[in-house]
Amino acid sequence: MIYSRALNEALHRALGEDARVVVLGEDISDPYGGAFKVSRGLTTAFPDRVKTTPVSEQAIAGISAGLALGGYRPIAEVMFGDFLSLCFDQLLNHITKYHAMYAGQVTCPVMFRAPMGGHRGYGPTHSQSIEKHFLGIPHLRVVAASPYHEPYDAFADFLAKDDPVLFVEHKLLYPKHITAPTDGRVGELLASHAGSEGVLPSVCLSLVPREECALTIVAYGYEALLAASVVEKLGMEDELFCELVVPAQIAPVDFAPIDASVSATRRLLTVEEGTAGWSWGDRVAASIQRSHFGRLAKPVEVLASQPTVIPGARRLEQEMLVGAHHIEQKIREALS
Amino acid sequence: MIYSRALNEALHRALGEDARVVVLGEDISDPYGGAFKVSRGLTTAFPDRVKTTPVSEQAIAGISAGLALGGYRPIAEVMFGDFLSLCFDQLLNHITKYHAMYAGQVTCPVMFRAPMGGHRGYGPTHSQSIEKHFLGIPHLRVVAASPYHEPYDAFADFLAKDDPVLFVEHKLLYPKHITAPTDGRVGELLASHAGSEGVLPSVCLSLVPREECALTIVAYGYEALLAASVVEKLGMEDELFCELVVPAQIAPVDFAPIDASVSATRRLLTVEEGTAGWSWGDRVAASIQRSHFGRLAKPVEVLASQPTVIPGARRLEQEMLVGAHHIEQKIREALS
Amino acid sequence: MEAFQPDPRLFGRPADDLDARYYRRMRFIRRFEEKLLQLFEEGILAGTTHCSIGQEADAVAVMAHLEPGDHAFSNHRCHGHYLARTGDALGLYAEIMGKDAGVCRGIGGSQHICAPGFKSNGIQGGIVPTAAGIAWAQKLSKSNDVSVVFIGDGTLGEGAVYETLNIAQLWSLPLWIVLEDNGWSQSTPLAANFAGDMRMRFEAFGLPVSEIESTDVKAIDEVVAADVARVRETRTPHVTILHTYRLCNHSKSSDARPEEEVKARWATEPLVIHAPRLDGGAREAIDADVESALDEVIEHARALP
Amino acid sequence: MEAFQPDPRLFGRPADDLDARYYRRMRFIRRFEEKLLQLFEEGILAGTTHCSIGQEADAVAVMAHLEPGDHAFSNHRCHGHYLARTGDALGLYAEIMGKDAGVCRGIGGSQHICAPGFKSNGIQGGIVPTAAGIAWAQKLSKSNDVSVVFIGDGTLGEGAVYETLNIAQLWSLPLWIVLEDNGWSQSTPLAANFAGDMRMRFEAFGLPVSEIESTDVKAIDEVVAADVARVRETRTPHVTILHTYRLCNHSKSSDARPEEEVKARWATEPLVIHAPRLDGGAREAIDADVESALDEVIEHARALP
Ligand SMILES: Cc1ncc(C[n+]2csc(CCOP(=O)(O)OP(=O)(O)O)c2C)c(N)n1
Ligand SMILES: Cc1ncc(C[n+]2csc(CCOP(=O)(O)OP(=O)(O)O)c2C)c(N)n1
Ligand SMILES: [Mg+2]
Ligand SMILES: [Mg+2]
Repeated sequence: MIYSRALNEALHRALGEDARVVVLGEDISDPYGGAFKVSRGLTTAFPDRVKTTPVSEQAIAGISAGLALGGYRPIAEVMFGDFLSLCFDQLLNHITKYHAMYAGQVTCPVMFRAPMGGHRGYGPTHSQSIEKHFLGIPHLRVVAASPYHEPYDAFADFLAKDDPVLFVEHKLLYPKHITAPTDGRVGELLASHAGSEGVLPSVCLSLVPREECALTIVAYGYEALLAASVVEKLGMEDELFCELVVPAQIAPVDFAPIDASVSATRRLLTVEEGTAGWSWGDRVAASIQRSHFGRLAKPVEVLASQPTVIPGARRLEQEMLVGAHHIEQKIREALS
Repeated sequence: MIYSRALNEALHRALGEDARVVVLGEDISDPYGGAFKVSRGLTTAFPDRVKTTPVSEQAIAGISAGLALGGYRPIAEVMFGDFLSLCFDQLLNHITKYHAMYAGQVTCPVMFRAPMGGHRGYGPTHSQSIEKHFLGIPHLRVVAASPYHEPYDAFADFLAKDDPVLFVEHKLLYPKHITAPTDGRVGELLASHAGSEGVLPSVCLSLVPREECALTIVAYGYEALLAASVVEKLGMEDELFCELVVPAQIAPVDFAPIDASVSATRRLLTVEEGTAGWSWGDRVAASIQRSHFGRLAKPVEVLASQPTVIPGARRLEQEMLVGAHHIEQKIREALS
Repeated sequence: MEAFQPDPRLFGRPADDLDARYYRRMRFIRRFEEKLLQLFEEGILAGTTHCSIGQEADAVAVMAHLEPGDHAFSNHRCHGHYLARTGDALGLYAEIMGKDAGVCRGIGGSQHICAPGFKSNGIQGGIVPTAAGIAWAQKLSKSNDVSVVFIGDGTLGEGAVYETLNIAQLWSLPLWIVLEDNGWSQSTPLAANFAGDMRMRFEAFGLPVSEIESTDVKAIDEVVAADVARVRETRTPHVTILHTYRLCNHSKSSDARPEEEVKARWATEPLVIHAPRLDGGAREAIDADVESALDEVIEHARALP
Repeated sequence: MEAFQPDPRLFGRPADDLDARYYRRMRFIRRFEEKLLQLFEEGILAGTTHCSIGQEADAVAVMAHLEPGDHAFSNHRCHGHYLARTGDALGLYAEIMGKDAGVCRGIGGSQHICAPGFKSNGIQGGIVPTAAGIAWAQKLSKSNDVSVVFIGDGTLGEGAVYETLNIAQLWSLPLWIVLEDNGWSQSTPLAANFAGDMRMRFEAFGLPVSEIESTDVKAIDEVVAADVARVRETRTPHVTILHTYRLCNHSKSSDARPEEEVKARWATEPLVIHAPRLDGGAREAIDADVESALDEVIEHARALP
């Protein structure tokens, strides 16, 4: 099933199974069903608990906060993740603060769904992956949609816990089929789940067993898909073997599966589509250089997009955003 | 001269010398002169170009953007840095984008002055150091007030270049005397300037020459002051010698002075007051582990505050925010 | 709302008549804050705090009409609102003192207070959509509770407020906005912060508005009683504008308002207006009650770990 | 403003009478966008784009009254505004095609356009304070330039707009807000997005408002001519509400509006209204001019690297 469809079904299911779930966002009413159609059918099926909102991102976030404090489980669709910038105050100074600031008297479990990412020529304000600015907000969990994880699991995780969650959905995943590991494989790749208790598991992918891999790659979202294709290609064509670790939860980082892989490979490359500089991978590198000090064969490499605006022109966008060719080049460097 | 006074004089000077400078912010009119009195006298001396604003952070940022596009040099005072969260969209999707997005046709040189930091019992929404979320916004320069740097230099740097700047002022610096290096010293410490061409220089402080130091510390803002006191104490009392590098510009990082120091000491500790996780030091660590791979005696250590809300109670705040005792402990660990 | 039992010396007894009860509660808030400022003077307290001296009538009148299931949201100037809602002097003193027995265990401090049915935050305007969200929750739950949020005149500068007005009206949320216009925003007079017409700011979104310029708790009581009843019954939003005045400084330090202006307002502060309705003996008894109760509370709070 | 010389076949000649000039410019914008949508169909273009088919009269009338030093701010639906301001068809086609010769070298793309005296951005409402900032710059510079910003009805949801209204009025900025109310915000009808009274949304801040429901460029012209003159002379803000209709989809893909509703509006679109004022021959000549000029431009643009 393609990702956007699975997401839509997951929303239907969450609303159906849990009466606390409320969905709100811009232009989500039927028949339109949201800019990416992920919310199709929801206002029809659950008219009381699903509401299209005015173009008011601060209020969407703040109203969600109130709903959550009031015992509900709001899932807010932010039309483009780029607009999360307008929710930043609500996230930083309200939603993620209430629980700790009020000494545990309340919880504020809001989930934001935010379509991020480029490669579609949408230009500077509709193509970004701005999650890096939200990583490290104390008490915020950030989860990334992935081609190897069922979206419902992210909702179930949100509904089972009591924290706010930012769910980052790369737009290019929407039309892609979900290929969660089955029988220990994803296509040609060996696949397994790994991770710490209570955290959404990471998926580990490799052509050969970990012990034969010379490099660990961690990548999330759409970049995980690109990285997997490169891992497969380089393994098949050049016998360059890597293990790819694809987390669902990207903040806080679950280091267990990364540690385990790096212990075997002694090399690490992080890959993300956000711009370089205080990016997701910087945190991973800062931690791994410490926990694996003296045991790495190479320094940790962080691959991220160029720190500038994302051009509208596809030819410029391709140079600027991390693509498969950039990943391939980095892998070759790391293994050279 | 104490920092807030020097800052006030620097603003007077900038307004006086450069007719492009405009100052705006909440409650900055005389006689009040701003919540921290840094803007005292400005509305009286320059009534046309200094304006107190309504409580409207988004508009303050956006209007500043327009002024800058119109050829002026706005310096916006954000009453508490915590409220920069409300300027986030203007900073990310407008101010820092205009130049690159419009292919260089315009510049948008806005400066935000943001009092940050805790240790004063102001509680969860008035004590934060949230600059970490703004580090890595492409095309944004972040500069931190420091006890060893004259504030006017930051303004001069802003006026001489064409980029937006976030100027982070730790509140506890306001009543402190500025002790810029004179005759190669700051008090008991040897002091020198270092840095790349065109970047505000870092200040390097140590009790003994670099070659005799076993650890490099990088710290900015108020934490630099704390770190300096610990460096002095440990050197005097225990002959544990460190070199402290205090940058003015914290993003993009000028790695040259850090590199030079670490080349000698082979150990690095970063110190900041912001919360841990995707913090300033993570970026420094990610870079240094790479550029000094195989030459470090210890992994890079990142010291930041606990990733939670900042309590109002002083006794709780002291446990949570990085203080001198935390720095001392980390140094001792690094040198053990 | 948990059954916190306020001290009758501070909050009154069921048998009290309304005049006495309102006097007592206003006096309680007034003396609570005056003593708080004294504690600051003595260096017992850290940080800063925003007192509501002169505005006690608003808090007392509004909170008198809330039911346990209702939800009140406040701002930086929250002591009066909190005390009028809960009567919990010890929890608030202890909180501001940073004690573990504080209502938020010392984490929230003066501006960030929570109790069942009450919340405040220090970011102007940002809690207004939250209040609307609770109102929506109340509506979804088919209760007849309401959500009330206090804002100040200066907070009309914040965009989040307008985003919320639109949605509250559009979705018919039981949101009651109480605007305390004290003419000043920190050091800035209304005229330097505000353009246009205050009432129209809300009417433009279709919200009905009541408005009163008074520090008389009974006059305010009459207005707010009708307003909250309207919200409760119609499940639609309403705005009440209370034109009032703040007699203390904005926060701990001076806010540079003209001395003469402030002085003149002491002649019409809520206690001065309301006190003559009680006979001298009754008043003195209440004053003595409040004094002894608060002193006990402070002693208790100071002794806490 | 740099002296870009638009093609007279698209923009008209000084000698042209007003009816002809307005017809030509509206026709130019209409055909520019229709051809643009065709290029998308052909797969020549990436991304998405927001056309203004049906709203050309607004752009043409407003821009006709701007001086070189004035500054116009637009939004996602910026082609008409840009073309009416500059006449630069090649720059915009090349931009949307992602060519280096594009007005922003292909970086901005369809929504993020800049030329001397013109800027647009894709974040709803966020450019409104920027427009106010330029207005303040104009005022500080003691010019008699004005700053005009276009917003849509949906954008009235954004808080930044209200923060700016207050300040623009408070500080008397020469800011002209042109609200194009086309009744829809993407897929959402006004009634599902908007509570209260549109005119009052501005009047509540003290801003004077003119309002017209029309797609007749001459009727609109009359209103906006007076409005811009007022802003220019008084150096104070003004709001013009243009009730109009969008005939094309919100963006490239369908926006699920009722077909019947859209169809009915084709009967009153600006060209239908205005065309009869020209005699048939003149009209055909203009149509032919526009067609050949645009086809040349497209050919040129497509051949660019
Ligand atoms: C978002 C935000 N901006 C600015 C402030 C600083 N601040 C605290 S109170 C205040 C004035 C508020 O005035 P008003 O709303 O009239 O309430 P009053 O203080 O008069 O009760 C300001 C500007 C803040 N706390 N939050
Ligand atoms: C901050 C922000 N929120 C949401 C969007 C997505 N969006 C683009 S156009 C639009 C509708 C705008 O409607 P309106 O203001 O009426 O302008 P129109 O499209 O009708 O011209 C929306 C919601 C955006 N671009 N920016
Ligand atoms: Mg006030
Ligand atoms: Mg519209």
